[in-house]
Amino acid sequence: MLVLQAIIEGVLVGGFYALMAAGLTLVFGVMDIVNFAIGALIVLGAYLSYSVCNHLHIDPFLSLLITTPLMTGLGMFIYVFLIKPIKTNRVVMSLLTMFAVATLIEGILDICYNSGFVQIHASYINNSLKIGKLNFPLIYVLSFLLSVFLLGCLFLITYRTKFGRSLRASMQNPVAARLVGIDTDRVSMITLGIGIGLAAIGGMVFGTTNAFNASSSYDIISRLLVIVILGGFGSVGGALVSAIFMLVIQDVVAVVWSPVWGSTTFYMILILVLLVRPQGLFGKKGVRAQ
Amino acid sequence: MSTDITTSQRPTPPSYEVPKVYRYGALIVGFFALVIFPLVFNNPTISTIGVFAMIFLMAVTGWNIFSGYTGYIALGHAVFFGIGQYATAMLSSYWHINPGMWTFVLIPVSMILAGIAAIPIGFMILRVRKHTFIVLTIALMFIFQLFAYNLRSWTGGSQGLEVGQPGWDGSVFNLPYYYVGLFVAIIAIITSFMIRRSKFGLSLLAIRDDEDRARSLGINTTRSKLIAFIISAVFLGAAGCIYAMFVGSVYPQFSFDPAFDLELSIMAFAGGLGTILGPSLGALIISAAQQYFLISFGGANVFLIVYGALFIVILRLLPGGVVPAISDKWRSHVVRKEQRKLDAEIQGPAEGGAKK
Amino acid sequence: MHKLRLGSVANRRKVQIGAVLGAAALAVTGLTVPNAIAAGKPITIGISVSLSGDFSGDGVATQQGYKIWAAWQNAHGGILGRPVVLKFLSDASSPTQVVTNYQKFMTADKVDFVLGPYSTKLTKPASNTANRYHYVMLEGIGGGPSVFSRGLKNVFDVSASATYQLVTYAKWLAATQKPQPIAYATMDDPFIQPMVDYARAYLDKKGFTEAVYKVYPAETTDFSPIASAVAATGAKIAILGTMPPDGYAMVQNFIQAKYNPEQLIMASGPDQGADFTKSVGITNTEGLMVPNTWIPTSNYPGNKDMVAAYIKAYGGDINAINADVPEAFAAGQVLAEAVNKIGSTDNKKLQAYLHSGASFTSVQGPVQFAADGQNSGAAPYVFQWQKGVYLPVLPLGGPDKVSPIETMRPDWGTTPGM
Amino acid sequence: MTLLGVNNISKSYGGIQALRECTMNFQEGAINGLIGPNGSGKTTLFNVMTGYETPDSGTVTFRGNDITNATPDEVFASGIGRTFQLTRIFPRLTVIENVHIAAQRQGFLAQLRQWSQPDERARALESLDFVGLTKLSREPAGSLSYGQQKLLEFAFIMVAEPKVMLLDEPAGGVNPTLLKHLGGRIKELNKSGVTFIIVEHDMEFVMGICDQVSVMHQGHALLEGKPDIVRNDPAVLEAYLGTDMSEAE
Repeated sequence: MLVLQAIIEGVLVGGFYALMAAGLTLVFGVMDIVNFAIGALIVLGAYLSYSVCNHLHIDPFLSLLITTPLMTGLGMFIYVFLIKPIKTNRVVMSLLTMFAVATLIEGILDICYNSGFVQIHASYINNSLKIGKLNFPLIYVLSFLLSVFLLGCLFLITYRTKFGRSLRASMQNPVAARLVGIDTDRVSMITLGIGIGLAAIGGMVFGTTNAFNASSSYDIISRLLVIVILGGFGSVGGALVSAIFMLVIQDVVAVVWSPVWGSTTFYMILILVLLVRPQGLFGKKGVRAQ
Repeated sequence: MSTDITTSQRPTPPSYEVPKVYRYGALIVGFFALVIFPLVFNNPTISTIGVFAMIFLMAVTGWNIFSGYTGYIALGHAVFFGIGQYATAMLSSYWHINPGMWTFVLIPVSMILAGIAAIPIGFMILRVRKHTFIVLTIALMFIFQLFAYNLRSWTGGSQGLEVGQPGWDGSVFNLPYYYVGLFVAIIAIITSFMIRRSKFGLSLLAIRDDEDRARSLGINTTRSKLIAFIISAVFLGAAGCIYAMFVGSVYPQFSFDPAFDLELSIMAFAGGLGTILGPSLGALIISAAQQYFLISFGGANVFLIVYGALFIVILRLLPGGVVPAISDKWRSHVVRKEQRKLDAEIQGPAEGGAKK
Repeated sequence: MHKLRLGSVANRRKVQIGAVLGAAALAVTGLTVPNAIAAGKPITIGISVSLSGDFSGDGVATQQGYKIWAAWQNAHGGILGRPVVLKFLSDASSPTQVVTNYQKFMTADKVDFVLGPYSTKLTKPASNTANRYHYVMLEGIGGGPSVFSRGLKNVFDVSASATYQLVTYAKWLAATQKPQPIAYATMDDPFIQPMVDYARAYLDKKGFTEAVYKVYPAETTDFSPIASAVAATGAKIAILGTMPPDGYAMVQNFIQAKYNPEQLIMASGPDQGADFTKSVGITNTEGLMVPNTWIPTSNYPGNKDMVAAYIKAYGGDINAINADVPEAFAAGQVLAEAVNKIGSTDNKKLQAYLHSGASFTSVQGPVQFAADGQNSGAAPYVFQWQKGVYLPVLPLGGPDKVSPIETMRPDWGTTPGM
Repeated sequence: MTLLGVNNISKSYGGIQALRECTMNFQEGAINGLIGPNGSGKTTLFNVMTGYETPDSGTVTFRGNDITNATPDEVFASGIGRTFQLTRIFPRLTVIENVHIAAQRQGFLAQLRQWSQPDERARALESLDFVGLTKLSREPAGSLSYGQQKLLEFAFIMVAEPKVMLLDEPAGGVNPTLLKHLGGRIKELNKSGVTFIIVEHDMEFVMGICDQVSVMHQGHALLEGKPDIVRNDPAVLEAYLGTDMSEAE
């Protein structure tokens, strides 16, 4: 029963981690950028929701209507002013740039919010649905549904729209995409916007389920990275599967053995998987350079 | 192969490199500056910063031998830094080494252990490339951190371990660490230099530019990468050892710290990734500046903001790093000179003829 | 006038938290009647605080505690009649920077004294460095047992030893309750885990069984499996080794898991004042217990002033004060008392005197140092949230009046949500 | 005498059969041309011969030794050098460093010696002279024009003194002057004993330079012979003009 409960929790929380990872993997796939700032951006999203909820006294989910566009704008701004000008060694330079952005955000949040722990509140946060002997924490259920909904939207956008076509083209072959008239700059800008907009949503859920301060980002980033790697770069579905897989493993090991070995087990599985499939579970095998 | 072209036909291309006089001159001046530095600035605060700068100097130089030369950006070298620290802490108590000069014996031991650890790790992670490699190294570092937490009978878990402190007087306490650090750092730089000018080093650079092509040209890329990986791990082990001795306590959280690797890569980038002295310069400037900045501007949390902003500016202005920027400057200087000479030749045949 | 000055202090903290000068800090405690005004060459004290990084939450509280102490001390004649000036440096939660910071205090600034940073992990390297220059390091917030097992003679912890903090509760439990299963979960941390382990060993001996014992890593962000594991045992008593943010998440997860313990004690979390009540919701705090080294309403010297000064400077109410504040305050108090007694700023004399077995008083109660530097004079308190008020409930028969312990009736199992 | 040969090689990617039981022999001392329509498997064959791909079945022999499963570096060390359709040089290294990479050295200790030993340096400069790039020897290779990069690639294969050079579309994107230059160089090297296998679409170039031409079609060898004969063979014409152009290369 306990294991079953752990599996359910793993799936629910996994959905929420997948949401946070989706932006990361998308940005990876389209732009070759390791968005190291994702942790800090999620915390920023959490703080924004916290402030909006406190000042306007509205539901955290409603606050997304304000924070998501804001963060999307921020993402586009970051692209235009920081990422686009990078000419050489993009992979590493953009990683370092995003790290600098993360530092900057952490510093600003530290000063604005004074590093005490805060948490976003709503009347139903502590509720849970009880079915038989199993518990479904309401907030996780809601965030899971939201995640699935958003990931679905993302899927539709990628596979059913014109923008999605350009996006996939830029992912597979940026040079060719440019040749056929796709404005890859615009695609990249929008992608980073979406990626960071998703961080706003992830941040809201993070903020309702965890007490956080400006330095909370460190615990998030490593997990998101391994989720994205395991799922395969650029694969949103892969991120969902691997996030759920990771959380389930972690939770089950924590319950039947010990929480300290939960994440270790997961990391070891990751290494084993990568030894067999370096491109991750759902990543496309890189086209062999001729 | 036979060609009938004689050497006389061969026009000597101009050298775009900064002349040896300047390069070696700067090197010698730099060396003496580092040697006399703690004697001139004998305040222990400054020499403490000096010790940390030396630790970073050897670490970055080691890191650059692998990541800079091969272009594989490793963000998990804290693994070897941590192994050096834990080796030092565990062995100093296991062998009952009295805190003092003898503790320095652990430096070569830590280097060897880090090198040995690098062999299986290298085998595992060098199979993948690009992003996967970067993230795999990070993941590996977290695994080691978790092991340090979980194998508590050896590592002390979250309680950490201690390294005994010698009872030296505060006024000279830092000096042995500084000079031993400088010595190891110089060995690292010399190693880096020897590698850069060796055939082996050239093969590493070839891997950086196009690994598959390098393989097709008869380079055993797997072996080359692994050897570079081991050499770089060795210097990280030394850095960890000196760090553990100097700070005196070892914790999983600080020994296997993701920020450490980011710092290394920032230093290497600021100085010039893949150059011999760029990363060293980056290490000296950034590690010292960072610490000095914190102690001068005190308990301010604006630190993060200024640090982040400064970093963005550096990345924007000097994307290649300081050292490549200097050689680029020199290069364009040479090119301009060439151009002027050429202009003069084209414009002045009449005068030339008159002189004949 | 006061308000104006206060504003400037607050701004300074926000804009460039630097060294707070004694004169400016004096304004904070303008409400107390000064016994004597400190004058002459200031006594400088260097402290490294974690204003960014992992420990920044507590780092800020630590700094507040020290600042309030300095202002209070100056209003009460300073040290040796001289004003106290604190010098702060931020260490960004890094041991490297801690070493450099204390090095600077002792060798470049040549401060008269140093006080400890936040956390056991940073206190260790800091005290090593202090020892090198024969400085005494008094501290209140870095008392993991491993700090004192190294044979250093210069570190002193003014707070009750970490190891024993849960023992007050364990003793009470053994004395009043029938042996029964207890659920344990603790963070893997050098300060927290020994607390839980010591209490657990004690209770094991008294015949209490372990329903579950889980150690979880410090970087855990998802507590649901741990909470479920605890909830599944249905144990009536749960002892948790939590740090502030985990404690909040744990309560929340218990509610979601509809776990109904009768007694729930956490190593830390419920003692975090407003941070805690705001995070878990005031109604959910009912019956939660936490060991602490300090009573907010205590009559120990300086306590009332400290509380008033804190509220005046940083707002909130008496329950909003983070436990780091009195811990830092107490370290300063003991320093001042000892130095005034020996009449000299000589650290060697100070060290000898602190080791002499002399006893001191602080906002947290009596302080007396054992040979290893831990405080053997204090008996840790246990607090319980009762109807939104944070009340001391243990030890019985101590100098302070305590309220009776309530059995928790959180009803988390039936009424979903508050 | 056959120097390099493939016997019954098959290779497929997913559903696409790139090579089907392809058998081909290349004679020592000749300049062999390898032609065929797009998708006929020329590059795949090159990849198989140089160790980049392992065939599903069949063998590759070089001087009578089986090298079917050798890795690219082993193949190269045994004396088979190749260029790529899209040039693959080392853009951030200087031209002269590029040339030094391929110069072989035995043993690890030798690897640790300075890369520009005087004799190697002389050889490297010689090969740069040979293709006329000496003036640019200190430039980063990435700053060279496309044609110059082709020559550089040619030069650094040459410096390793391979027995066979496999050139994948050496003429593509090279201007006529450079191409003439390159043709001359190939002939010159061939006189000194180097065997060539050239994949090329530029028929004029192939017919002008090759002693022997092999034609591939749909993954197997169609025909082998002198240029004149091949040029006029109806089967070849059909292969080129025929309908099967669906496979993408």
